[in-house]
Amino acid sequence: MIRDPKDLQRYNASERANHWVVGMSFILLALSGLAFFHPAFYPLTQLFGGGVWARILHPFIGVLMAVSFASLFLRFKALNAMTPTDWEWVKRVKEMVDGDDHNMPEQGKYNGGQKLLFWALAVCVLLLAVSGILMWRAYFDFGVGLVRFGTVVHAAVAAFMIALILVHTYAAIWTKGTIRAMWYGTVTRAWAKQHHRAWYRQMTGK
Amino acid sequence: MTNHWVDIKNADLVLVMGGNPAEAHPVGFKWVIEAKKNRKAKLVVVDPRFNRTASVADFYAPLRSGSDIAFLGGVINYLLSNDKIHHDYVKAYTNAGFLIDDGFKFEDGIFSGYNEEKRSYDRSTWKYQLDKDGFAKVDDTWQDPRCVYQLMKAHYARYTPDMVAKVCGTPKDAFLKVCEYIAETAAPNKTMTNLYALGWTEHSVGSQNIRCMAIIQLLLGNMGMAGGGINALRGHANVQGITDFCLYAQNLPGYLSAPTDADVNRQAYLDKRTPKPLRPGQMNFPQNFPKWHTSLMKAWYGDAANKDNDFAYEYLPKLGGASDVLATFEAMYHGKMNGFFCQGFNPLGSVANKRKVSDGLSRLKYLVVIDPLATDTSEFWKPHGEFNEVDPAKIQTEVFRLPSTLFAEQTGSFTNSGRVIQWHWKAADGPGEAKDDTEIMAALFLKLKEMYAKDGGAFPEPLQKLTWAYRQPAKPAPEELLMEINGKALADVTDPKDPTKVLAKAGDQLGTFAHLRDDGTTSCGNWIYCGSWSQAGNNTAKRDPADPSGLGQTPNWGYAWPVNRRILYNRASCDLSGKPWDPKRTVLKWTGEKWGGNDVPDMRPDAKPEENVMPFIMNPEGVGRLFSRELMADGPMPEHYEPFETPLDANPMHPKNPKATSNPAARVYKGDMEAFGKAKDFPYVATTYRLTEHFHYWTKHSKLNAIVQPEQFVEIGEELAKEKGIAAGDRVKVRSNRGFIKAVAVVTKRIKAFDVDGKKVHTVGIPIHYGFKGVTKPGFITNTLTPAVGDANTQTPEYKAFLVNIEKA
Amino acid sequence: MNVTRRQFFRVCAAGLGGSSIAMMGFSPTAALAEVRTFKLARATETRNTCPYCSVSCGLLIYSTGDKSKNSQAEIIHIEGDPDNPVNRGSLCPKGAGLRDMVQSPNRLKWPEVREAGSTEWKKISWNEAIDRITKHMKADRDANFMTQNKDGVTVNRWPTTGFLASSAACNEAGYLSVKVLRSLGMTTLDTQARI
Amino acid sequence: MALQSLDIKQRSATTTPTPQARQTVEIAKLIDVSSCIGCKACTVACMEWNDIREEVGTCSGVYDNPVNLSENAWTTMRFSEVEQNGKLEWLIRKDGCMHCSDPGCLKSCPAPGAIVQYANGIVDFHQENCIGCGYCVTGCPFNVPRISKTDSKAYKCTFCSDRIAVNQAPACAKACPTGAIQFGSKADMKDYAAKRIADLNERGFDKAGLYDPEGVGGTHVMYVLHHADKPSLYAGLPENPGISPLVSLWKGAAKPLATAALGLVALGSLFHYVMKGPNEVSKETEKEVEEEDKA
Repeated sequence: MIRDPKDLQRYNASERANHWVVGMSFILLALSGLAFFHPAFYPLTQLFGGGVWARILHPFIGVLMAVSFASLFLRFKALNAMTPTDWEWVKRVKEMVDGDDHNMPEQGKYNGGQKLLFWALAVCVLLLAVSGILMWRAYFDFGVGLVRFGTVVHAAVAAFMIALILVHTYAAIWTKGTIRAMWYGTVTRAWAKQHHRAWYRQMTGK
Repeated sequence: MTNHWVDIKNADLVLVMGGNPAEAHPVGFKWVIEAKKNRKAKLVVVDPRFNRTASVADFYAPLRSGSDIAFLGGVINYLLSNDKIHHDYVKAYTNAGFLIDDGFKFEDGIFSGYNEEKRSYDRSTWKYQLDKDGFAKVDDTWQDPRCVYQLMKAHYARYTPDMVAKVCGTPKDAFLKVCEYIAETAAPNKTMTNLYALGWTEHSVGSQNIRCMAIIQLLLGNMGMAGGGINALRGHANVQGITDFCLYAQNLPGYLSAPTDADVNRQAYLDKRTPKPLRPGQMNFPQNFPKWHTSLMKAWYGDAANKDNDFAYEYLPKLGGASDVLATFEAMYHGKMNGFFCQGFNPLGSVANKRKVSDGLSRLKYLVVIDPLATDTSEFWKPHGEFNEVDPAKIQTEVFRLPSTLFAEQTGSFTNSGRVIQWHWKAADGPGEAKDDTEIMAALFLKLKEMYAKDGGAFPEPLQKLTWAYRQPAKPAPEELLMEINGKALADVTDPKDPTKVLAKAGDQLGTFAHLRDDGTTSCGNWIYCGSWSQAGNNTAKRDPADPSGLGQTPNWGYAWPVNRRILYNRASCDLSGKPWDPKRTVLKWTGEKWGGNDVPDMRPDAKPEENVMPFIMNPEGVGRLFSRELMADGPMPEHYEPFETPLDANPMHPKNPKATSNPAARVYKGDMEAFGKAKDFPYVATTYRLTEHFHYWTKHSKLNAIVQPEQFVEIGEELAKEKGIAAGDRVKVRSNRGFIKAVAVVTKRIKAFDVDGKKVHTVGIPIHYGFKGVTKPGFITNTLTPAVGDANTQTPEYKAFLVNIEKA
Repeated sequence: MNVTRRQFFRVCAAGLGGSSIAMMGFSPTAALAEVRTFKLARATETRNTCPYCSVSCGLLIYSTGDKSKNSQAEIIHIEGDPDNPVNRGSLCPKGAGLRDMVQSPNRLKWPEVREAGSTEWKKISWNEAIDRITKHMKADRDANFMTQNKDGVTVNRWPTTGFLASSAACNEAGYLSVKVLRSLGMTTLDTQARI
Repeated sequence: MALQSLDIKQRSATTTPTPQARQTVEIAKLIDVSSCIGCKACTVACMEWNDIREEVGTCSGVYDNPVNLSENAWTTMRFSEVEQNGKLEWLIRKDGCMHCSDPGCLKSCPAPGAIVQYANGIVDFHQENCIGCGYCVTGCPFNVPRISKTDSKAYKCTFCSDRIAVNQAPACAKACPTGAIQFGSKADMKDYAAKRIADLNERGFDKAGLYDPEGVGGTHVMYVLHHADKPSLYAGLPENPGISPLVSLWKGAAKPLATAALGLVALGSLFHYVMKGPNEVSKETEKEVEEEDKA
C-alpha cells in the first residue's frame, strides 16, 4: 500500500476511533448475545471468562455501544439524510448487486444503501438499548410482561442487526478499497470517483 | 383432656369454642381434619373472630367475647326444651334426678348465700338432700321440683334464642344452626368432642364456661365415649405434667389439696379430704386420699415420716391465703415479698398489667431468673426505648440470671394434654455453662442445707430430713427421680383380701396406685404417676405405635395416667348393662366376668353391671354433676355475667341488679378495681390471643419464627378501621385504663361488629408474643393493657375480654 | 488491499478461533446436575419431644458427630418423629423452627448478676451465683419464717419469697422443685398453667 | 459425568436428549387448600431444611410473611379474604414452584444444565451452572424463580430433591400438620384429590376441583381448590397458565430461524463474492483520475 498525498480524506481519526469502539463492542455483544440465544453458541461465553462473566459484561458493553453509537449517529446523521437520488439508487440496487454499477445514479459521500443501513442500525441500537434495559435484572425490575416483550424484541432486533452488520462488513470487503477508509481515513481518488462521484467532485472541485 | 389427641378423629362433630386449635395446636388439629376426611365429621367454630380454625370449618358463628355462658346456656335450653338429650345416659350417669336442698335459691342473678362485702358465697345450701344414711335423695322420674333436672330447666329457660342473640350478638339463625349440629349428637351412637383452651379459661367466669360444656356433654351422653369428652388443649409442652406435680400452692403432687391454717393436724386434714360416698355402692375413689398422701410424705421424708410424728405432717407448710400469680404480684406490689424466682416463666410478659408487675419486681430485694433465654422479665430494670421506659438507678432489685438447658439438652419426661407421659433423650450439651433445672435446684438446696447445718436458722428439720438418695447429690438423674415419683414398696405389700398374697415385694417399684398404703409401707411422689416406672422399667419410654383397636389408643406408646387409661370415664361409653352405646367405637364392654375392650377400664374391673357402680368414680355420687354442689366458688350452675370491663351498662340477663353485672364471686383487689376502664372512655372490646407462628414469649428469640410473623400487630374490622381512618399497615395506639401499646394495624373482614342489645360493639384483637427482647422487631408487651382480675375459681386473668380505645399512632 | 483484508481478519481471529475451539468441545462441561447430598447421612439421631404446646409432638433431633469423645454434638436439624402416634412426623411452624430456638442468639450461656441500681449485667461464676442467691434466701427465710399463725396453729411457712415454675420443665425437674420448695416452707408458688 | 441419583429428563440449553431408557415414577405434591390452615409450618420447614433464612421483615397489615417469594423464601402463604355466596372465606394458598411438566424456566434458560427436569417430574435449579441472567423468571408462568441479590443465582423450591433422592418426603409435606400437603406418585395424588373433591362436593362446594393446568403440561404441585372455577380467588392463581407466547416465540421458532437466517446472510455474502467477484475500481476510472492529475 502506497499512501498518496492526493488520496481523499474520508474519515478523520476521531471518527475512525468512534467507529471502531462501536464495532468492537458490537462484536463482543454479538458473541455474548448469541451465546445466550442458542445453546450452540453457549461456548462463546468462554471468551468472556464463562457464562457468569458474559452475563455481567454484556449489558455494560451494550451501554458502551449505545453511547458510542449515539456519538457516531450525531456525527453522521446530516450526511445520511435521504435524497431523491438515494431512493433512485435504492430502486436500482439489483444492478449494483449484480456487479454492474455503470448506470447507477451519481452518489454523494454515502449511497442510498449505506444511508438506509445507517438508519436501520440507529433504530436497532435504540431498540436494543431500551429492550436491554428491560432485561437487565441486576439493576432493574420491570413487570414480567414487559420483560418478556423486551426479550423478544431484543432477540429479534439483535439477529436483524447482526445480519445488517454482516452485510455492512461484506459490502466493505466486496468493494475493494473501502476498508482503508476506516483504517487510515483515506481513499483513493479513483475509488471515490467510481463509487461516490458527487462526493469526489465536491472534494476535488472537478 | 378427658380423651386424647388422636381420639378426636373418632368424633362426628367437633365443636371449637373457647379455643383456636388450628392456630395454637396445629398438629393436634390434624385429628380434626382426619375426622372430617374419614368420618365425614362436621367442624363448627364459635368465636369472636373468624380465625384459622374457622377457615376450614363447616360452620362459623360469631360471638361477642365474654358471652360464652349466654351462648352455652342457650344450647342447654335448646337441648332441654327440644328434648335433645341422651335420656338413658342422663338418667343413669348424671345427677339429674338428685334432690337439692330447699335452701338453695337463685334470685336476680345471685345464688343463695352471697356475702357482698367478702365477694363470696356461703355455699352451705348448694347441696343434695340426704336421707338418713347420708345418701343423696333421688327422684328418678325427674318430677320433683327440687330435682336437678327441674332446677336446671328453670334456670336455663331464660336463655332463649332471642336472649342469646341479644347478649352474644350472634345472629339467631346462626345460633340455632349450631344448636342443631350439637343436638344431633344426642343420639347414642353420635359423639361431639369439644376443644377449648384459654378462650374459655381467661375470663372472670372461666371455670363456669367449661362447666357449661360439661353439662352439655353429659346431657348428650358424650362423656367417656371415643370421639367425645371435654378436651382442654393446654399450653406448654409439660403444662399437664407440671400441673400434675402441682407446682402451685393449693395442691401437693397428684392434686392432693395442700394443708391450710384450718387443718390443725394430720387427722383433721385427712378427714376433710376423704369424702364419704353420696350414693350406695359407689367407688368414691378419693376415699384413698390418706394412702396417696402418706406415700407422698414417705417419698419426701423417708424414715423421718412415720406414725410417731404424724408422717411429718408439720413439715408441710400451711397455706395462709391465695398465692396465685395475681395474688403474688399484688403482695409484691405492696412490698410484702423480698425474693422471687422465675423459672422458665416470663411474668413481665405473661401476667396482667405490666406496669404493676414491673413495679412489684422493682420492690424485691432479689430476683432470680432461671431460663435458657434472655427474657423480658430478666431485664425489667433496663431501658428499652419506648417499649420499656424505666430508670435503673431507682430499681434496687438484685437480679440474677442463671442459664438453664432446653429440651434438646435434657433427658426426662413430658406429659401431653392427653395425659400421655413420654420420655425423651438428650441430643447435645447446652451452650456455655448452662445447667439442667434439676442441677440448679440441687445446687440451691445442697448449699442451703449446708448453711443451715452450719449456722442453724428457722425450722431446718424439713431441709435436713428431705430424702436425697441420689447417686450424684448435685445431679439427681431423671431416671432416679421418675422411679421415686412412681414409688416403691417399703415393705411387702399384700392383698387385703388375702394377706398371704404379696402384691409387691419390699423394694419393688409399684405397678399401680391400687397398691399404695396409708401405713407407711409404700412411698410414691405422685400417685397418679404410679405405674410409670414399674418393675418392668420405664413405661414412659415405650415406643410401640401399634393401634390394635383402630381408635388411636396406642396403649404401648408412653404411659398415660392414670394406670395407662387413655379415655377417662370410659365406663360411660357403655349402657347400664355394659354394652357399648356405639359398638363400632368400643372403648369398653362387659365381657361377662370383667370389663374389657380397648382401654384400661375406669371402673373396678370386676364390678358387675348389676352392681350399679357408676362411671364417675372420682365423684362420691358416682355420677356426673349437672349441678356441681358446693364445689365451685361462683355457683352450682353456670350463669352469664359480663366481663369486669364490659361494653354494656348492665348484664342484659339482670339489668336491674348491678351486683350481678360481673361475676359476684370473683376476687378483685383494691387498686385493681379502680384500674378498670369504663365503656364511655374505652368503647371497644379487646381480646388477646396467640398466633400459630409463635409460642408465648419464646419464639420471638427464634429467627425462623420471627421471619414468618415478625412484628406486633392488632386486628380490627373494616368498619371500625373506616370509622377511625385506619388503613392496613398503619401504626396504631391501643390504650386501656392501664397503659398503651403501639402496633401495626391489620384490617380484616374476619372481625365484624356485633349488634349487642341494640348497641354496636367492635372487637380489637391483640396477639401476645412480642416484647423488647428477641429477634422479632421490638414491640410493646400486650399485657400492659390487661386487667388484673381472675376467674373466681382459678384466678386465671381475664385476658379475653376487656376494654380499650384505638387511634392512629 | 489484500493486506488490509488480512488485518481485518486478524482483529476477529482471536474471537473466532477461541469460539471455534470451544465449539469443538474444549469448553468445560457445564452440565453436571447432581442433587444436593442428603445432609443427614451419618448424623446422630436422638428422639425427643417438642417443648412448645402440649400436643407434645415427637421429634427426631439430628446432630453432628457420633458421640465420640472428641466430637462436640451440634444440632443441625430437627424434624417430626413419624412413629409418634399424635404428630406422625408432622410439626407446626413453631416445632419446625426449633433449631433456631436451640441456637438462638439470645441463649444464656453463663450466670450473670445485675447489681442493685446498676445499668448492666456482670458475668459471675456458678459458685458465686449460688452463694449469693442462697445467702439472700436464708436471710429472708430466717427473718420471715412463720412458725405459728396468730391463732397459735403451727403453719411453718415462708411467705416472702416466691417461685414461678416452668411449665416446660420435665416432670422430674418439676417434682424436684416442688419437693425442695415445700421443704423450705415456701407457699408462694405458681406455674404457667393458666396464662 | 457422574450417574445421577435422579434420572434427568431434560436439561436447559441442551439440544440433544439425555439418557431416557430408565423409567421412574412420576411424583407430585398435592396441596389441599381446603385443609390448609395457613400455619406456615411448610414455610418454616422449608427454610430449616434448606438452610436458608429470609430477613426478619415487618408486618405490612396482613398475615403474609415472608411477604413474597425470594431467594431465601422458596415458599410462602398467601391469604385472601373473599366473600362467596354471602359467606366469608379465608382462602390460604401455599405459593411456590409448581414443577411444570413443560417448564417455562427450563425452556428459557440459556445456561446448559442450570435447570434440569428429573424423570420424576422435579424441576430443579443448579446454581453452580446458573449465570444469573434471569431468563427463568421471564419464562415462568407462575412468577416463582428469584435471583439472589447477593450471588445473582436463581433460586426456587427444589421439591427437596435431596430428600427425594433418598426416598424421603419433601420437608414441607412431612411437616404439614393437617395433611394439607400430601406427597406421593402423581397417579396416587390424583386419586387422593378425587376423594377430597367428592368430600367437598358433599359439603356444598359444587365447583371443587383439581388444579393441574394443561397449559404447562400439568404440574407436579397440584391444588385441590374449593372453587376450581375461580383460581384467581386464591391470591391470583393463574386461570389458565402456559408459557407465554412471547417466550415460546423467543425460545421456540426464533432460535433456529434466526440462527439459520444469519448463516444464510453470511453464506449469501460468500457466494456473492465467489459468483460476482469483488467490486473493484474500474480501469477506466483509474485512468480518468490519472488523466485528471496530468491535466
